[in-house]
Amino acid sequence: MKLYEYQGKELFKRAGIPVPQGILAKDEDGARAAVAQMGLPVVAKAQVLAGKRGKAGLIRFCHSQDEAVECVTQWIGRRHGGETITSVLLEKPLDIQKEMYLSVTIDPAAGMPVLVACGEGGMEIEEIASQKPEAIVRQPVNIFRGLRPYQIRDTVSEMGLSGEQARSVSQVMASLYGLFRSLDAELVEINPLVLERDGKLVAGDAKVRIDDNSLFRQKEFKRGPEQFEDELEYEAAENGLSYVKLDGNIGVLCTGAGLTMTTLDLIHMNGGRAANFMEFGGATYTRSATALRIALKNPQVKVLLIVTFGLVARADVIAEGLVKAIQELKPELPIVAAVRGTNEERARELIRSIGIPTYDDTEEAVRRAVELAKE
Amino acid sequence: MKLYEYQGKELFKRAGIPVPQGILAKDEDGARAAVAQMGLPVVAKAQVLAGKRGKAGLIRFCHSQDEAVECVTQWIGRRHGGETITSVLLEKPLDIQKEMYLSVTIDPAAGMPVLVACGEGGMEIEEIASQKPEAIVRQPVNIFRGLRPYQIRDTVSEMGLSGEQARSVSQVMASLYGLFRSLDAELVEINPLVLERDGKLVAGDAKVRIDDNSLFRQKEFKRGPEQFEDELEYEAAENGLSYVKLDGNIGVLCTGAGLTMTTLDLIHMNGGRAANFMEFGGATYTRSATALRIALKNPQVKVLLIVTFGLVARADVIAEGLVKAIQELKPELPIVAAVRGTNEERARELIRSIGIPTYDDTEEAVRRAVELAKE
Amino acid sequence: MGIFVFKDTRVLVQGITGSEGTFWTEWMLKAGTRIEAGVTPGKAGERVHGVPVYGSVKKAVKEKGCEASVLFVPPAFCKDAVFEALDAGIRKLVLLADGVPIQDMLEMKAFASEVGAMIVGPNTSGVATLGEAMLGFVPFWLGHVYRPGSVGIMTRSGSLTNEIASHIVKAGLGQTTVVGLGGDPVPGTRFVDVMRLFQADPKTEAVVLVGEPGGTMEEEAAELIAKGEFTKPMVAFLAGRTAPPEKKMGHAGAIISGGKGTIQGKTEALESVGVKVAMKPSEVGSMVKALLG
Amino acid sequence: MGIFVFKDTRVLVQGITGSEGTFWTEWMLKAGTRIEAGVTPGKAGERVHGVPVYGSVKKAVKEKGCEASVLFVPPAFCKDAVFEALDAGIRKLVLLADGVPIQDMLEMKAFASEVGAMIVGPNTSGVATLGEAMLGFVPFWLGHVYRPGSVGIMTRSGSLTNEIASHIVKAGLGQTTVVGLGGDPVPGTRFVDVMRLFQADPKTEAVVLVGEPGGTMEEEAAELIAKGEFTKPMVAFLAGRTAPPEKKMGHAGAIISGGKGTIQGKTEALESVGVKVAMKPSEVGSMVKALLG
Repeated sequence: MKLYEYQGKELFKRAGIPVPQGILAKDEDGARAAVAQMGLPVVAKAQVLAGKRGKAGLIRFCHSQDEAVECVTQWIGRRHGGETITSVLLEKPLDIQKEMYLSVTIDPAAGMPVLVACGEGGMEIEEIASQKPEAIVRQPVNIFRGLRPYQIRDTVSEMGLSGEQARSVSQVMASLYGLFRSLDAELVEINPLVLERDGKLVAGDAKVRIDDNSLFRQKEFKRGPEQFEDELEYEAAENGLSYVKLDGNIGVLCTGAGLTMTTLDLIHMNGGRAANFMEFGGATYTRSATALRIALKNPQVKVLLIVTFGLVARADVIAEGLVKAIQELKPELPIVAAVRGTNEERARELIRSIGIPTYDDTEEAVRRAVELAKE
Repeated sequence: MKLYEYQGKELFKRAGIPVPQGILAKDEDGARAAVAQMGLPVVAKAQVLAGKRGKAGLIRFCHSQDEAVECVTQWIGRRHGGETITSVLLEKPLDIQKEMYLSVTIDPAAGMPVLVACGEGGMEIEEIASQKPEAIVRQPVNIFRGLRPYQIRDTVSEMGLSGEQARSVSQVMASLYGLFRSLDAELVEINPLVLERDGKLVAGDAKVRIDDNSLFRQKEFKRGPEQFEDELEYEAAENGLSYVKLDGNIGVLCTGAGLTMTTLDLIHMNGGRAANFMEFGGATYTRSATALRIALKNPQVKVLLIVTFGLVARADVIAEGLVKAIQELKPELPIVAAVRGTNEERARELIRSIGIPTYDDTEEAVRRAVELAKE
Repeated sequence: MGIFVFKDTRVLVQGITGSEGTFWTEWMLKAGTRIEAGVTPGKAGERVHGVPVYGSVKKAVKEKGCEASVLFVPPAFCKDAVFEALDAGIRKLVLLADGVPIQDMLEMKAFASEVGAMIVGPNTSGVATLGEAMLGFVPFWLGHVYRPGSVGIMTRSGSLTNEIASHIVKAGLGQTTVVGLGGDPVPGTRFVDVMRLFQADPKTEAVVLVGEPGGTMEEEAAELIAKGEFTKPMVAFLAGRTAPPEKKMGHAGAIISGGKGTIQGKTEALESVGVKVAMKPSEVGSMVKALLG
Repeated sequence: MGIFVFKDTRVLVQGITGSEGTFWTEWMLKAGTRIEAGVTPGKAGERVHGVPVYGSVKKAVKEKGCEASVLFVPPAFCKDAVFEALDAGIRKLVLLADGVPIQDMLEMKAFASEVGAMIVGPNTSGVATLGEAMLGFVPFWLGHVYRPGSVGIMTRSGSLTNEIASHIVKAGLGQTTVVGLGGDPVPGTRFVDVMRLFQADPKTEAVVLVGEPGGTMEEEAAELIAKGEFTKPMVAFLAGRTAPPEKKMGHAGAIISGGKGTIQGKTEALESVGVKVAMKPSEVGSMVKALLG
């Protein structure tokens, strides 16, 4: 799960990484109080999990209290990238001498944590990465030995830093790696890491992403609906299902991410448009029933396409769950199914028994669903 | 450096390892206050670094306040194994159901930390080790991966524990290993680890030994004179010298532990008796001078024997330091020297210039020193 | 033959007394797997479908000489179980759990690479060498999906693999070994690792790669072919051509992946080294058949 | 020949710009050592006795292909320096510092054994292959103490080694390589490691072991001979016959050492496998000479 900038900065502060003075405002009163406390000018930054906030005009330099209040009152409630803005961070502006980039993330190919740094940093780090790749320093880390002083020294020196700057960036690196490990993070990123004119180093932004699989032990963090682009996605996730809303009209229920994506590809190749991505494990009755219920909540859905090829779950068990759910929910739309795997004969019988056509072949089922969606 | 039992137990407590209720008493008032607070009976335990305290009668079960006061007042100031007792730990007695043994130390041959455990424990652990070695469980630990849950599980199971006992011993093991690492310890030992009749687990004793080489970063601990059997040993250690007082009359000054021990062996083979073990690096003037001064502080010394075979230090540099020190201290006893190594000719000249005979051969010098000591 | 697990491989089942472990042990035995022992702490002495249960991996290895382990262990305990197996000398592991913390996986990979072990998974359906042995839950009993043959399959998907496998059988062919790498971002074993094994297996005449968007495993596979280290005919099927672009891990993700990861890029990389890329699952069978002449 | 370091071994000096590093670099060069580079963070570009200084080991290895490193680094920084060297691919290290925290040493040993590297030291005078190279501060320039010959020396002592070596020269012999294992309780390299190298070196005809009380290294040496893995003539000198018994690490120390560690026990162990044990340093030379016939 992603954390908001203000949450990330709170964690940075705890870890000894300097952050700008800032106050989170949730309404007009909060904005006025913040400005009263910090003085002017302030920078208003909408708290959103999606990127491109700057380009969307959600970061603004405010010279007056009214301007700050305006940002807070106008932004809160607005939608950005599928989420609703609920808070604005008001911060003292930084006196920027230089911007750098620093992150710790995972290199999936190496299977190792990696420290990524750049002495130039700022908004266009991806551009630097593609146009001036030698400016980006990557330091892979052995997870048992941790990020060692010599690695920090090498990185800082490759960033072109020396003296006091090198020392303070080194400290931030060590703290950032410590955070990465202790938070079970997939990413901790400071972009930009700002060197102020008076020589102080400050984290200008904070991007922290916690590994969802570690939430059972990272008890500080709770995944809420704001982590999802859509209420249905959240509801699905809460039920252990993976759901993404798309803009078509064929509701899709599949087992396995690969088969789901393939089904979506086949719909597309046949000229249809899927209404969702939905992967359900299918191990239990409840799951397939819940998956069905969520898929049907999307009013765009004209046809329902069920494609499974049982692995852990037996086809007949999945079929029983689906049949039960269909009998209960009584959806008033055509359903097409290709349910294969262990005991697929009985599965087929069960599904046919409630009047739903079944196919042996995924591609045939998809073609039929696309036809029905066009009717 | 070794820690006192009460210090070790303080560290245990901090790490979540249960210890008996106890109060440290340094005088009669302290003893009375402790008993008043804890009630009776109490166990009085003299705080000493050396072992065999039980056999020396320095642990006593006290049924009355007067008995406790008696222990404290009579023990404090007494000598035990070269140290003066300065405090007594008064503890609530334990209701012992079973005694076990637990420690984390270093296996020098493997170069790894090792968890050592025994389900039988108690005072006679070394006896168990030699007579019933299969009762001792050794669990080597990879220092990067740490002591893992499966290793704890295996150890506890080999100790013959299960259920609640297994669970609580497991917790103590994990904490003890954590202490070992965080303290830069050479040893953390609980002997006995007491299982009380009500099922509670308590550390009956605490032996902690911190690696002297780590004291620069283990700032909580300071080596004091109580760590040494003799004031001179302490003074020597404070000056970076290794000194052990012995009971002979030949004062010895050597470079290197191996050459020093060999010199002592040769003295013994020739029928003499050394007054001390003294190893001085000899890299600087001051060191050889300090070494000389400390060696002469022992009134038993009748002859001084200097044996060096320069390595880092040049023989002439060592000689210069010695000559200076001898001229300054003007010792009124015979001195014999075998100073070899780089620039040994000049070294020999220097030493002879103040009337001290020098030898090329260690064994010859030793023979001469023994002769002189017998005169 | 085939790769990774054979009929004479002495197999350990970690977590054998759990409901999943017990259920699948029966199926694995039916597949011919030589399961010598199971491990569940505190359950030493029990038996599951005749397989003796030990309290620790060390004891199971000592008494039964197990070489490979398949783990039916909940995600939170996988790291400990894998460490225990590696420490006891097991060098082939199949980690089935879905939901393993990614940093735990990094530690497992580091330990495995120190000792030269191979971890397949996590979040996988496992490995099956048809007619010899199965570790996990590959439905080898579906005769129209899996049967012994000459095609190796390596895959990032579960159900989709069944779909693809069924088309291989439909084409009159069968499989040597099916290796599910699992759906997690840091799999213990990558396409290239499996390709090196398939290359060395005389019975595997062609390999089918089943890929997905994200990561760089397909690109690495292409590089291995470009370097001449893998020379057998290969057909790839890549799911997710129309999937919305992956949610990235900040800028760092983009920097690390170097812009790799799209299906388009993967297709180009694979085709540039002669791999045939199928557009539909149903094409895979006939494409392999054509390559095998 | 000899062992560990040779005239063509490309050597790195870590901490070369410090006073000790600078001083001994000159002597090491005089011994014939092929010092290719030095490292001191922040001092890249300097030169010490003509040796170029780099800011990191990685760069020095990349540019100069260094294979061995000798470290003039203060105890508190040894772990980092050794890790850096190991990470950069250096596989032979001589750690001179006296006062290295013992748990740091455990970590260094663990890393070294992972990658198959050899750390000699800490708290050692180093290694010298007479006539070829010297890493540390073995006084090779004392002609009546050290000269090229056929006797390998491995030792736990410093000054005493000079004493012993001088008697070898007095007997008309010389040395191949002198290896100081160092005086710390957990040395990076043990007698048995050095014996395996001496066994393989055709030029080493006999080996002198210089031991001390405590630890089990001498007993391990005897075991290696008993197993037939070391077959050359050996003379041992053990210092500390009259030393007071070692201060033990609580009961645990006694349990771990299993009662080993006394000079009496070591003498018995060595003599039982045919090692000649000298009672005085002056006997060593003639005993070796007698063994070489």
